[in-house]
Amino acid sequence: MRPLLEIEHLSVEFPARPEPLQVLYDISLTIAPRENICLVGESGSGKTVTSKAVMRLTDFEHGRITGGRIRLNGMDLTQASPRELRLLRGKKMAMIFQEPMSAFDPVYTIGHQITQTILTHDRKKTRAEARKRAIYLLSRVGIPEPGMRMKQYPGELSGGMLQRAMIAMALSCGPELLIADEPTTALDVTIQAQILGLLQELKQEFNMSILLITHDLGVAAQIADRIIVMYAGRIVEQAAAAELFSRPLHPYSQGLLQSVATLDTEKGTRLPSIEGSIPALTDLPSGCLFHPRCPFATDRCMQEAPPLEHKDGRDVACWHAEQSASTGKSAGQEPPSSREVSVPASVLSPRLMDAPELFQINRLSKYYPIRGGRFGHRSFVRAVDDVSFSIRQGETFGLVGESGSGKSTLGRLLLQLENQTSGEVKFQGRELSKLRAAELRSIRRDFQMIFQDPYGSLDPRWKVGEIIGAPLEVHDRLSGKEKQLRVGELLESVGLAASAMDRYPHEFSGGQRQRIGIARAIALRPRFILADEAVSALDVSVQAQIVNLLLELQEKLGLTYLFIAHGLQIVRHISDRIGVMYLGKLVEIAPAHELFASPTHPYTRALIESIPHMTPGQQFMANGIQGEIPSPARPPSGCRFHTRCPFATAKCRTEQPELVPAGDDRFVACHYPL
Amino acid sequence: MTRMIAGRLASSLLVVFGSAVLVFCILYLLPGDPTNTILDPSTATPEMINQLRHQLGVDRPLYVQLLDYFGDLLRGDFGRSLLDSSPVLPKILTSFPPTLALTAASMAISVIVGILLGVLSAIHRNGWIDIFARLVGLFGISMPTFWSGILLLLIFSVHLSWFPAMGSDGWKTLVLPSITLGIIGSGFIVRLVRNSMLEVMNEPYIVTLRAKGIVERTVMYRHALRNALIPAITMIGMLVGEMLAGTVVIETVFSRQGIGRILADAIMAKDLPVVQGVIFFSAIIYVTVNLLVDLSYTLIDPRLRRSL
Amino acid sequence: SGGSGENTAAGADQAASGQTTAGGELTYALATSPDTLAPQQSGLAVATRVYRSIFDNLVVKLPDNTIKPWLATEWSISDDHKSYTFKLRKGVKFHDGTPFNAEAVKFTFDRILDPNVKVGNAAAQISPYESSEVIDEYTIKLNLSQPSRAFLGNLSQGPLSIISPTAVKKYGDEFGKHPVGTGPFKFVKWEENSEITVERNPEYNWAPETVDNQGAPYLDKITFKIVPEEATRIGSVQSGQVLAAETVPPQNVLALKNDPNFQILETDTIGLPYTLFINREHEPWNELKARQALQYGIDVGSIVKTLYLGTYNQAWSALTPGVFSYDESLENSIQPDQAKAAALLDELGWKPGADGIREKDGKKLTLHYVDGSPNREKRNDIAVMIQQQLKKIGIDVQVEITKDVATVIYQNQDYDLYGNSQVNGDPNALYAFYHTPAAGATTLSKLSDPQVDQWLEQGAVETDDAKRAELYKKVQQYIKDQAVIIPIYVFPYTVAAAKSVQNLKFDVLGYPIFNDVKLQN
Amino acid sequence: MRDTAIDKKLWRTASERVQPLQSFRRVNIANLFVLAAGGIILFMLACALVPQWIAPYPPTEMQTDSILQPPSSKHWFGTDYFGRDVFSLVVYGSRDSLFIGLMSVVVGGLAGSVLGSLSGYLGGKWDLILMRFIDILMTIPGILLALAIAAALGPGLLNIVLAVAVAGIPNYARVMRGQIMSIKGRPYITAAISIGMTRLDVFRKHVLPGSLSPLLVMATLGIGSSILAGAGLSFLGLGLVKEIPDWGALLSQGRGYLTVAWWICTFPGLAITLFVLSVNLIGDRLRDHLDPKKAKI
Ligand SMILES: Nc1ncnc2c1ncn2[C@@H]1O[C@H](COP(=O)(O)OP(=O)(O)OP(=O)(O)O)[C@@H](O)[C@H]1O
Ligand SMILES: Nc1ncnc2c1ncn2[C@@H]1O[C@H](COP(=O)(O)OP(=O)(O)OP(=O)(O)O)[C@@H](O)[C@H]1O
Ligand SMILES: [Mg+2]
Ligand SMILES: [Mg+2]
Repeated sequence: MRPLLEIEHLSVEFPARPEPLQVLYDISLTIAPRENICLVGESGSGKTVTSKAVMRLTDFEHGRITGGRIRLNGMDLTQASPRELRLLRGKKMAMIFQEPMSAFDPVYTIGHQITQTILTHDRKKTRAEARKRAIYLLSRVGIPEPGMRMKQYPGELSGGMLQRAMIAMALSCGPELLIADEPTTALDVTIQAQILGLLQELKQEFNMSILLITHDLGVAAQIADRIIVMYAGRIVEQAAAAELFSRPLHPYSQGLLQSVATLDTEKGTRLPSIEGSIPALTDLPSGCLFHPRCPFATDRCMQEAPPLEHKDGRDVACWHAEQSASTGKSAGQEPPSSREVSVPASVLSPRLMDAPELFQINRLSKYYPIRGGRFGHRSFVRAVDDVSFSIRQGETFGLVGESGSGKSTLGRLLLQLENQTSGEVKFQGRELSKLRAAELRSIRRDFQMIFQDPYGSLDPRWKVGEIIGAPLEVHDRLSGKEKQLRVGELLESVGLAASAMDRYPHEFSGGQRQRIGIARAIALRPRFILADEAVSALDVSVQAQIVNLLLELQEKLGLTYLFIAHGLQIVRHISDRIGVMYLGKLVEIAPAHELFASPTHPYTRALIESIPHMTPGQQFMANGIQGEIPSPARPPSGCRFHTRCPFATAKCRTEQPELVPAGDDRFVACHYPL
Repeated sequence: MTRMIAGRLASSLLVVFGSAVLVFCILYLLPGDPTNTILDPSTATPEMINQLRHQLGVDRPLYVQLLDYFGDLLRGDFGRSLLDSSPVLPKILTSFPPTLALTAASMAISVIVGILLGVLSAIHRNGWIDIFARLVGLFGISMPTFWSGILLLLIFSVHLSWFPAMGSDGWKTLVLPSITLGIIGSGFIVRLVRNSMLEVMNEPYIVTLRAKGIVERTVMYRHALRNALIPAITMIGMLVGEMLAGTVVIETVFSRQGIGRILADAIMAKDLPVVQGVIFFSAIIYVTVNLLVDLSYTLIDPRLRRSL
Repeated sequence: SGGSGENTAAGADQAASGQTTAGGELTYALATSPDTLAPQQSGLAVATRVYRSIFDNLVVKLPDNTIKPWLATEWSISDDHKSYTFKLRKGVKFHDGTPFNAEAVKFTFDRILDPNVKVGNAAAQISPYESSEVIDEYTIKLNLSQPSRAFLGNLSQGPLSIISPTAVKKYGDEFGKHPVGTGPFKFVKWEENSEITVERNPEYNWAPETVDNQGAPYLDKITFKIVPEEATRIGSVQSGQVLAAETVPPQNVLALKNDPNFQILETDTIGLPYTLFINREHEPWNELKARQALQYGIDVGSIVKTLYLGTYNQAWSALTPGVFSYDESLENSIQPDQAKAAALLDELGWKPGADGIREKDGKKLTLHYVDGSPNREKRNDIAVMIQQQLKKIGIDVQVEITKDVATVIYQNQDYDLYGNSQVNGDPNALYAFYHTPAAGATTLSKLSDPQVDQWLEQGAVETDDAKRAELYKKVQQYIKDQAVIIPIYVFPYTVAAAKSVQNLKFDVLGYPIFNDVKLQN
Repeated sequence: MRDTAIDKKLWRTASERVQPLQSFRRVNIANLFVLAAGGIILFMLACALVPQWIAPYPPTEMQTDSILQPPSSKHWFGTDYFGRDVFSLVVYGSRDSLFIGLMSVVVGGLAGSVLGSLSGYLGGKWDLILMRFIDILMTIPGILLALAIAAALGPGLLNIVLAVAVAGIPNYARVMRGQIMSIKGRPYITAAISIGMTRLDVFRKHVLPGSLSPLLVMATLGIGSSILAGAGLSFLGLGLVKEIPDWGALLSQGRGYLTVAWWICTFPGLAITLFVLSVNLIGDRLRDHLDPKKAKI
């Protein structure tokens, strides 16, 4: 069968100083009709550029195709005129993007933007016909009341809704190739599951090929027929999905696969991770680009770049492919034994059960007033609504829930970075909101925070040494040599060189920055650390490094964590107990493995079922929950989950369930626990 | 919507009154007094001066004058000029139309030229058009208006006789002054539109539009420009203030009737009621324009419509 | 010497050759805006230029300083010179229909004394007027508190022109915006800062001797445009937007004179020239030698030549040429002489210091030179030049340009040198500047000499013209000898006009007269 | 919404530290302009600091026998109506002009940023009150405010500076407030609070330094508008009157001679325009450089 898309030896560069930046190097791949291809790789590996190059969208960013061919149905796109390209875009090949919110022009209605595409490519259609088709498409992608949505503006729809609309728009001219660049990365797991399911369905119906870009191997496993692994602008491996998952040949692919916390990794065990981070394109290593991070690297790897070799229907670019695959040893590094302090999870839990409570939260609420309420009534976003629980000394308490459920707010309340509307937060028996400003400042040494955004959380104008030294200065009045010494120790304890203190944050990679943030958090030897999405922004390989570091520090320093994340596997991996939040309420609390093994709240179960499984070949079944999280400004009556709960009854609609004990160290707020 | 407008109006009123008080205070501190303009200093005796001061009521303490002024204002009385005893309101009302015409014409020039050059400049970024447009923008904000005004006047009026050198009747008299004033505004707008166009052109939705195969012209003018205009519109609100102020110089250069000159003369002669009246009026204009600007956002930017 | 009295337009003799018709509109650009058109209230020359054509006076003054009838047909003066009886012209009507009569005259003059009415220069000009008696409808007697030779002449001046009593009652304080007189032109409208329009008074037939056209003016309309910016004003004549523009800057006079399409009309104003008054109460200027050093150290000729490019005449006396009793002998009586100036200062013990500035007892020789803003007639530039000239003889001139002359000069008297001028038709003008001031008051010259006082007092009442002239010449001589002032220039009123404007004349004081003006097609 | 997308963008900037650019030829032209601007500014600064090294004649020397001379090899910019050398005047005049420009920016910028900082950082009631005050200042257009103040204070270098400075306050205050508010929301500020820093320290050590760069840009651009405002005051007769006139005064005094001696006011006009233009060019470049969106965070 003739391939739909053929890319041969494609190279792309962007103009830069002092010399052009070569972003893609000798990329070759083909996509057959109705085939699903996934491009995976860490951030900056060139996935997006590849997809943009296919549509020649790189032209608009002054990117230049310096070599190679791109053929769509045999037509050479590298030679096509701008007009020819324009007629192909949207018609034969369509694209959907990561951030649906910003992918729609905010000032035109959804309807306008969809019909615009149709009318551009099908001049014979009248406006009314285009409208009809748009409405059909919207209803087809599962948007309720499509007629009404047509008239709405992008800002008025939720993210999940917009991504559906985006898909409808991409499908409006019946493309043969759909390129989806991280279409679910910005979405909640629940919504991600829905969107992936939708794509599967549509692919059948529209008879198209999909080029899906993702950094989530789980997603790739669900969707892909074939997977292409990219590293620093090159393809390093290409194989059928099942083969790649069962027997990755390239050490990088192996590392990637093992870095992912799956549902079977154990708390307390270290996640294998790839050392270091992806190199900057301006400063590429010699030879095989992966060699500085590769456990198999030899002299040859350092000097000679391995070609992409075709073997048994799969491609790999590694001098030691056979060998690494057969030894079973992988790039995923076992942590050095000197740091090996891990204790099996089963040993930990009982001890933690009787541990003293560090934080006690009683009927805590936080309402944000919203302006412009109707008729002068003040209305509120109930970000946290009457929540009670406690965190025990030495444990890791995980907090999960969909976006907007109030996790971050709850975290900020614990740290008194925000004043509660009502209720109390007791730290070691002291009610924090009653403390005077100076007392609060001095007690802050006991609870610290690690942030999601590794870039925003460090003042770009401060040297790393100053950043980490600041808490020491504030509380211990350290300065000069003493401080420097301590900062050096701290840097080393998070795996950085002490010399890093004289550099500025921007000189570090995301993972390294997160380590700096951690060093700052532990500088005062606090009892408690809030980690709000501390690893969400990081690449998988780096995620694993940071998770390992956190676990190690917990052991060494006896830390207590509140770990907020939307990646459920990670939370499960790191937490002792997990709380599940929904619309400002805690709906379930349970020990981590029990929660996953037997969720009692329907919401918890839905969340877990939404997680894509790392088992390729198996067609994805969208059996998560339907619909989206309602607005916290107008939460549903009764049980807040009743609108999306398959088991909801009349009672659920009227009566609000309390969080009550449900067995061994478990709590649930449901009238009909599973 | 009405609630929001009412709220804005109320706070605007407060601001207008505030500015009136502020100006009153500043002028109160001015040395000398209006009698200097009325009496010939070489012949006036101190008694004459004192008597006149008393007649004018400028010998009373600040707060009395202030309260008096606002008391009258509430009754719709803007007072009378200290210099020629004519009521202030008609004075302002007759001088306002030419000033408004000048301001409006200058704004129109600023906006049209500014947006045109700004867009071209952004689209042809770093090309010759861009360099040209940016230089025009820079020159616009770098030239003293009285200088550029006189230059224009000498060239287009004295030498070429295309447009009248002065006066304020007929559209022809508007041409040179509004170009002089408009150049500044367009200078600001070029820069702003260019920047926000460049910013918008990097937005993901522009990529989406291209990926849909939309004609580049539509992408630029229907989408990028419309979004880029939103910040430019705020600028327009601010510019109205600048333009109103600019009329002081321009009206003098081109001998146009208008509040700018009235104000300048009144400030120097310490003719408080007139200064007050003019400031009051221009503050109202400024506030109104900015209110309109805010409302017009919602025409362009539906995101704000819901907040109304 | 400077042109005096009536100057007719240069184009007058072309009247015969061109096709001239009655009617038409004269557009006339003014340099500043009048403050008010009420004669009694205004203090600005520019207002006078406009309201002169709206109002008439009882009498008119000819260039030879004789007084002739206008609204008054004849008059007699009592023996004690304290009352004047005027016979008034009959059949004269104000523009609003009010008949002109003795009541109107009484109303006009009494109003100036009314403490509830703010008045400008009129107050000074009417003094020593005390009261008036209406003898019959067309006869009025004016009573003075003391004799005054200037009084009759002053009655010809703008501020004392006759206003309509009904209109004043109707408009009250706003009369200045709705002026009603008996003059050749009727007020039409005034657009603030833009233009003032007057139109022909068709009934006018009581013109004074100074104009040829005894009937209604030829022009239908005059529009005075207010164009303060010099370049614009001249530009608007050059571009044909207006037919005439006043106050032409010297640098443009030459160019326009050479332009076949335009004419320059000029007349020297009379009264006190632009004069720098030396504050003789401040050390060291209380010493004659110091003042003389200024007299010799300031090269007035060079200043006038440089700044006015030969378009202004240098002033030599406390009076301008053309004023009765002007002393021509003073012309060229002083020549700049830096060496002499230096010697005079040396004599006083002011020796040059290290920086070239003279010192005495550790004090620097400074001179505080105050001038008003804006730079009217380039007066600020004069300050700048004098600063440089006096630096050469070791005087440090500190120039202060201020908007608020009234406070600095008249209230605080904080100046060593300050310039002023006055348009006036009578030498009695000297009185206000050089006579010992009344208690509590002050003059710019700060002169207080019984001899001068006596001359001035006598001059004010002396009826014999020859004797009177002698008195004022003595005063002028004294002022020069005592170096009381530095006279600088005589201000010529200049008008640039298109060649088509004909018969534009000026009265004694230099105000334009429009009765005879015709436009050539 | 997950904000991972934003983080991705931040991510990107780190690896994109290499500035993308389009064409070398054109960029060189832009650079040339900036270079020229820098040269002009340096030259004019030199004029202000050591005019006696540059000007061929003393600025006050009046050669009354050669007034209104057109530009020649003897008098590059001609002579004025006093017979002064226009080039020397322009050289010497730079001192007061630049002083007005710089000082009023310093004074206005300082006052404005204090107001803006207080308003932005304290928030709440303070913000409301201060912003109302700023709003009031805003409704009175700058030059009018300057006019009133200049008229009130009378002539004098410092008074002019003050008048121009006050007129600039609202702009600085608004920019500063906006900047402070945006920085206040950054995670590293939360981080600073959570390690127990005092409010004042957070402000001093994090918020303020982070807010300065846009202020710097604005100040650069402000120098230009201040010089223009000073010139405007001269035109309206409220400017500086000194033995050695500043550019604004030169321009304003010479404008009556444009038809007969164009050089008298053309050269000071060009000097103002060129200087303001250069300052703006540099300011723009500075903005591009410091723009948080383009910066290397
Ligand atoms: N317009 C551009 N100009 C210059 N460099 C670019 C441009 N677009 C992308 N790059 C560079 O190309 C490289 C690959 O970028 P790309 O966006 O394809 O990565 P990616 O694999 O999609 O990463 P992510 O997971 O973060 O989306 C990056 O180093 C990036 O800095
Ligand atoms: N400062 C605030 N003012 C008003 N509303 C707020 C504020 N902070 C949070 N909210 C609202 O409170 C709700 C809970 O927000 P929160 O950030 O705690 O959610 P989250 O569970 O952390 O979500 P995410 O996973 O997206 O981080 C949201 O609806 C949010 O819009
Ligand atoms: Mg990408
Ligand atoms: Mg959150």
